Amino acid sequence: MSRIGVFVCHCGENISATVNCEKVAKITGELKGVEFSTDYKYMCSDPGQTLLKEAIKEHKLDGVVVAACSPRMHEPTFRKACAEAGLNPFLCEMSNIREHCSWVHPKDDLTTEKAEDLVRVMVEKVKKNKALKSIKVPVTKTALVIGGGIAGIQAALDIANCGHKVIMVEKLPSIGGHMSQLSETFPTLDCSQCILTPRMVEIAQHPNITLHTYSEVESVDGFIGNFKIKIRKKSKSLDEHLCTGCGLCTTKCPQKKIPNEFERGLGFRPAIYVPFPQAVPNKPVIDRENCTYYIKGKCKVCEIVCPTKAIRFDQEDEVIEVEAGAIVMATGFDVLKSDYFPEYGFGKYKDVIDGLQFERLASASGPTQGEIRRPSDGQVPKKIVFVACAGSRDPAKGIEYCSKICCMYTAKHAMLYKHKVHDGTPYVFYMDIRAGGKMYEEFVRRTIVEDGTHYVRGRVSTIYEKNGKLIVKGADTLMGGIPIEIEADMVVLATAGVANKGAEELAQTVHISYDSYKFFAEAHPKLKPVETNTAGIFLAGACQAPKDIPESVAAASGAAVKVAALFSNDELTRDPLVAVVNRQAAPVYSACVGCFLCQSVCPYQAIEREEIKSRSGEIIKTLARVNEGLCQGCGTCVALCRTKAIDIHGYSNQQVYTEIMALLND
Amino acid sequence: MQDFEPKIVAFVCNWCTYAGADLTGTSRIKYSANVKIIRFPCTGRIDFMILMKAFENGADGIIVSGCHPNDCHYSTGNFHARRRWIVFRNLLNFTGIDTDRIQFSWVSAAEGFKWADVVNNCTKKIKELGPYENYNKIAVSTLFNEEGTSNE
Amino acid sequence: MKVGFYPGCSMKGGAREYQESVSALAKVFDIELVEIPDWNCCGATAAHNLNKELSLSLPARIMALAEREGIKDIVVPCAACYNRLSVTQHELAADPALCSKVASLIELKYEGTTQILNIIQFIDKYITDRLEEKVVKPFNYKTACYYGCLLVRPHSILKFDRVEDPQSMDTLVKKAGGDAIDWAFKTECCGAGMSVSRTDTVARLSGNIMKDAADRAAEVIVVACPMCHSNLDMRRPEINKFLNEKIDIPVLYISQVLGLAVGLDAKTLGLNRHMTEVNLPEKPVKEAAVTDAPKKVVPTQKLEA
Amino acid sequence: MSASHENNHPLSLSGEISKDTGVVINKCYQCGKCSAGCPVAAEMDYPPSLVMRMLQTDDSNHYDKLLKSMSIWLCVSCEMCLTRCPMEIDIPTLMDYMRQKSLGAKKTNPQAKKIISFHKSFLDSINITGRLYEMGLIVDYKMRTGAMMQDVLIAPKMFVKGKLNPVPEFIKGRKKIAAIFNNIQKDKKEGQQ
Ligand SMILES: Cc1cc2nc3c(=O)[nH]c(=O)nc-3n(C[C@H](O)[C@H](O)[C@H](O)COP(=O)(O)OP(=O)(O)OC[C@H]3O[C@@H](n4cnc5c(N)ncnc54)[C@H](O)[C@@H]3O)c2cc1C
Ligand SMILES: Cc1cc2nc3c(=O)[nH]c(=O)nc-3n(C[C@H](O)[C@H](O)[C@H](O)COP(=O)(O)OP(=O)(O)OC[C@H]3O[C@@H](n4cnc5c(N)ncnc54)[C@H](O)[C@@H]3O)c2cc1C
Ligand code: SF4
Ligand code: SF4
Ligand code: SF4
Ligand code: SF4
Ligand code: SF4
Ligand code: SF4
Ligand code: SF4
Ligand code: SF4
Repeated sequence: MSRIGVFVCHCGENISATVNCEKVAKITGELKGVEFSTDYKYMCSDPGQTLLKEAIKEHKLDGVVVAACSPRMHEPTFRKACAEAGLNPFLCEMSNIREHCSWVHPKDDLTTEKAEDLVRVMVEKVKKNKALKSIKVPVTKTALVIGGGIAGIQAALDIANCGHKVIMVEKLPSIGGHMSQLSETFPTLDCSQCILTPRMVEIAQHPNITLHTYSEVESVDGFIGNFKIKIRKKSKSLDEHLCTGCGLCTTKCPQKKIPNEFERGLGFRPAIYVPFPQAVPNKPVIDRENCTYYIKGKCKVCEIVCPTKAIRFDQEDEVIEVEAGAIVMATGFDVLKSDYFPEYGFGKYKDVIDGLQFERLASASGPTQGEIRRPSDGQVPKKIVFVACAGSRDPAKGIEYCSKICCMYTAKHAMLYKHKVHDGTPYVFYMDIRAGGKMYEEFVRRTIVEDGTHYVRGRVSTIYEKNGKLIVKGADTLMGGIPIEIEADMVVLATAGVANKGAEELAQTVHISYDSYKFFAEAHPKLKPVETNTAGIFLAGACQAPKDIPESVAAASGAAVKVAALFSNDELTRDPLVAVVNRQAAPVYSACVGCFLCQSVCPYQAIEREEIKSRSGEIIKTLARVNEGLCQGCGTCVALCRTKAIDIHGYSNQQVYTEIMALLND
Repeated sequence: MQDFEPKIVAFVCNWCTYAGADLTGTSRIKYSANVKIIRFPCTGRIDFMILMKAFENGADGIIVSGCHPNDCHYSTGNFHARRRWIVFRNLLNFTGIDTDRIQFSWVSAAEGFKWADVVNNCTKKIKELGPYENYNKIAVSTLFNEEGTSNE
Repeated sequence: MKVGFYPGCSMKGGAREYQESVSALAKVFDIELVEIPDWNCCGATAAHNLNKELSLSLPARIMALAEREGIKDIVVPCAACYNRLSVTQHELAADPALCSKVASLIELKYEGTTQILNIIQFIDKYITDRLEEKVVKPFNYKTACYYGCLLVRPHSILKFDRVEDPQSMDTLVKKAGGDAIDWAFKTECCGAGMSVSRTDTVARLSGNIMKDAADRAAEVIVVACPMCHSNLDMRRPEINKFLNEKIDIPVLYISQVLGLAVGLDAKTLGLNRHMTEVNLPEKPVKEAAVTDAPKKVVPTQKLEA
Repeated sequence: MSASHENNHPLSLSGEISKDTGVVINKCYQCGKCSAGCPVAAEMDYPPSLVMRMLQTDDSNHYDKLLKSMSIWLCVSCEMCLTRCPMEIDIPTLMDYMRQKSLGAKKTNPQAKKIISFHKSFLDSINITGRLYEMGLIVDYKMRTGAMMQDVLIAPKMFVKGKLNPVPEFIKGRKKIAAIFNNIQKDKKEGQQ
């Protein structure tokens, strides 16, 4: 390359006040390969740009250096101008002689010399620049939404309403997620079912949405715009087209005493069941682990009673393959269960329950029709203790974070209790009340001031049973830490919100990263909260961290917009400043030795394996290959590659070395 | 040594420190003209061959600066850079390269003042150390022949 | 089989029957307990309350003496001594400088190679396998196993059993044919070394423990520590006064319970030495008394990182 | 990189204690779980969580109050607080530390006399015989505290049950034990100079 043009800008007086622009233009004009050089008052102005374009044409320039302000400001401007004049935009570079020179140094020779140096660096660099084409990737305008809680529902509806297709995959027999288990919701005490059910129905009926319940994602291949997904549809032992959802089978099934997951063990269900009355789809599945037929080989009562002959005992799992251009992760969260709190007797005393169990007790459609009755003997508890931060903010137990939602739902629980048991006394043991949301603090105050809930600032040490009462030993730190004991009838633990059990495996399946708590990781905590590090995969709701409904919904709509933006074009255009693995003729093929160190550091999983095969199909060599669709151009791989087989456009080894040499050898 | 003007190269990432240095300019904060910036997408791109090239071509000092931990535009690039540095520092010391002449820092896009400080402190320090004349090319070439160019 | 034995001071005095029953039980299972020659007191609470170096030096000397004799396992039936020895071993292992300092104070070579076993670990290691076959007189009583503080805490050092709701003694009692009841005070403090200096505190704390056992109709309380024993047994008058009721549940050592089950007589086991009379009613041997399937026990764990 | 991030400030009071004991006092977030489970918190002048708070203030007046408190002597080292503390703060070690500081600075609470006397009598017994001589301990304790009538009723019964040894057991190495006591004493004095 030898016909380079240099354009030195005065920026009014911003540059020329300390830098001798004419001199810079003159000196750099003498550099080898520079065909044309000039200085001008305002390069970015229309006349300035016209000057640039005309020079390109007139002098047949094959490279341009604009010495002006920061490229972060005007690089796009000048590259566009170049393109308009028929020069490949990636053959245009900028020298920053304003922010990095004229504004920070005094008017003297040294400053002008520095400006010359900076221009020289770019002149040398641009000689090594290559004409690049923007990368174009086709887009499949279908979104896959994994998880059918409120977040998944919101995201799916938003995307579908933009006119795009959506495939929703839900692990359980019905969508709805945790929200379907809630009674009323803070801070307004809306009935959860009332606001959720219409949306669930909308999902089932939306022409753009295909719903796969009782299904899981088995594998994800491909990249942004072009994912290929395998979905395992678990057998429901049912022909869904024939089943009318009459429910006769579920009433006749002799297996009636299976603990009901939806009621969190506070009720029972049969072996063929619909998880809850408002389920979508409202058709049963057979729980094979508990069905007499699958265990003992006989029964088939359901088959006999079914008026439409819909039962299929020999139905097998089905694996389907779908294509999608974007994926929304909305698999939600879980709460800590089990023997995690031996000091609180959780799992040992029937009347020590968790928050979700309390939701079921408070729910009008729950096992007690909304009456607060304790599980052990059905009595109405007159004294109830809520324990906040149960497991959260507890490094000794491995969870350091605040679960964020429990302060609010605990306040809600105390309030609901008080509304239902007027003569009851609720206590809340808490450490801090975290109520940072719209109308949240007001809500908590209402619980305390209007409903008379006793908030005690202190953590409970232990709970034990004594003559049918639960003795709760706590302390009041606002009284200096004096120990207090409460004889309660029931205790509700606000157990920590945690990542779903299979979250880690799922993250690996779809190739996204997760944090040390196994929640999915966002691309940037502030500015890319719904993006993941994998292009084309987005996050919605509590799979990212514990979130309440407003936040989950907001994130879901955010993710949906990202998907819609992605789908707004038929092709994706991306900056071509990406990494490439070098290729050579046989028998070397490439300097790459296939160590895949690069793969291990790439934050975007952009490096793939490529097999070079002989005619007979034998693998001759395995190389790294950069997936242009995924690479974001960070260059970490380049720094790592021992054989320098991988390089990056725009910041190639050659370009960088040239810059260094030009800078230091004047 | 009075009129020794050291040559210092700064390798900075595009998203934090380059932008921070822009802010130094916008805020008209003055610093010494000895330091010249070369832009990288991320500190994760900067390998030791690059640092060596700078010394080889007569740099007296080097600044490497990027985003604060956890703020990396590419989420982990600066961690890799840091880890690489930790591994290599000993090796460089061992081969006689003056690691005092390499300064690492974190400068965010909002830290215009800090960038000026980093530059001025580095310039002062390198002035005290004097020109880097002992740079040993032989040692470096052996180093890279044996160890490859970089490692994590 | 020879096993090192550290009785500790109380087993020479106030807890004489503990030593008698441990020895008798060992004999039944052909285990020879070799007392560490010229052992000294471990310093107990007093030493670590008043002087840290002393609290490490005294136990270190005991273990050093054992090492000199080539003893690998040391049975330490007293939970308090067990705790002191284990903690000392742990701290000296963690801090080599401190370790050499202590070695010079005691003027003995100390390596920290001995294995410190509490009474339950000892039984589990040497006896449990053969226990059930030797049971001739199932210990057919509703038994509240009391572990106290020092047997299980601090868990990070002792790593013995579950720190909340421990089960090891319950399991032994069940193997001896007993009915180990579920109760709430297994690891609540009895007042420990305050027996003499704060009798009021001891009466209150031990009183709460006795009360819960009584409420749950326990017939016996089993302990593995002379200090717990003296607080629950010897301080019974003060306890009863505090509770304002008369509780006469006897307190036995675990070695006595197992001894009775394998057919040793009360005298040999020193049951007559207790301050609260041991008047266990004869019970007909229930057939298959231990039908209750053992409860599934999930150990306390951190969430997997 | 690391050196410049090190804290070069002079140590605060809590920093000093943290350094000596390895217990990071500022980790305590005042949840109160320790006080809730402590068997003697109700009798303490400052329950354990308040002790932690007072240490966190870095205020020497508060520290002084602690050295003069009953709390440090009432603590029975049962380790319940440590076991349940979400931050795994080793309060028992801090209690040991403050007891020793309190003794060293002669600030012990007068009401703790009985407890301290008992510990001292206990150690004296070991110092002299190498083991605990219970009868001697009781006598010595009574001499120190003047609690002559305490437990007179159970002693005879214990005696009958063979629980009280009339004669002390002297171990052969008792000189060695005394030497340990002396060495530690000596170290201490030197340390103070
Ligand atoms: C006790 C309690 C009370 C609450 N009260 C309130 C309240 O009053 N107000 C409020 O705003 N918030 C409340 N919340 C919070 C609320 O429950 C959550 O904000 C909300 O449920 C989060 O929705 P989600 O869709 O992100 O996750 P989820 O509701 O957890 O839904 C996730 C869905 O994904 C499915 N799934 C999981 N893994 C897979 C997989 N691998 N493949 C396919 N599908 C999968 C699940 O089956 C589920 O259907 C409460 C939470 C609790 C625990
Ligand atoms: C002291 C402080 C520290 C903070 N620290 C952090 C932090 O560390 N991390 C963090 O995440 N968040 C922090 N925040 C919060 C953060 O500032 C806000 O979240 C964020 O600025 C909100 O952005 P916004 O665009 O919604 O509103 P704003 O930043 O308020 O932007 C609103 C814009 O609208 C313009 N505008 C207003 N009215 C009109 C009108 N009628 N017509 C046209 N334009 C109008 C305003 O001029 C303004 O430019 C902090 C806030 C404060 C006060
Ligand atoms: S399977 Fe048959 S009986 Fe059962 S709900 Fe469907 S149609 Fe009704
Ligand atoms: S076959 Fe299974 S699901 Fe059907 S009725 Fe019988 S037990 Fe129920
Ligand atoms: S939200 Fe409240 S209760 Fe839940 S962990 Fe945070 S502080 Fe504790
Ligand atoms: S208003 Fe701000 S400072 Fe106050 S509690 Fe809420 S979030 Fe915290
Ligand atoms: S490109 Fe380099 S780092 Fe990557 S596999 Fe090939 S040789 Fe290894
Ligand atoms: S440049 Fe960065 S994003 Fe691209 S392949 Fe290399 S490491 Fe991955
Ligand atoms: S339990 Fe731990 S964190 Fe909580 S107040 Fe006590 S010492 Fe502090
Ligand atoms: S160790 Fe002391 S402070 Fe801690 S719980 Fe026991 S008595 Fe209380």
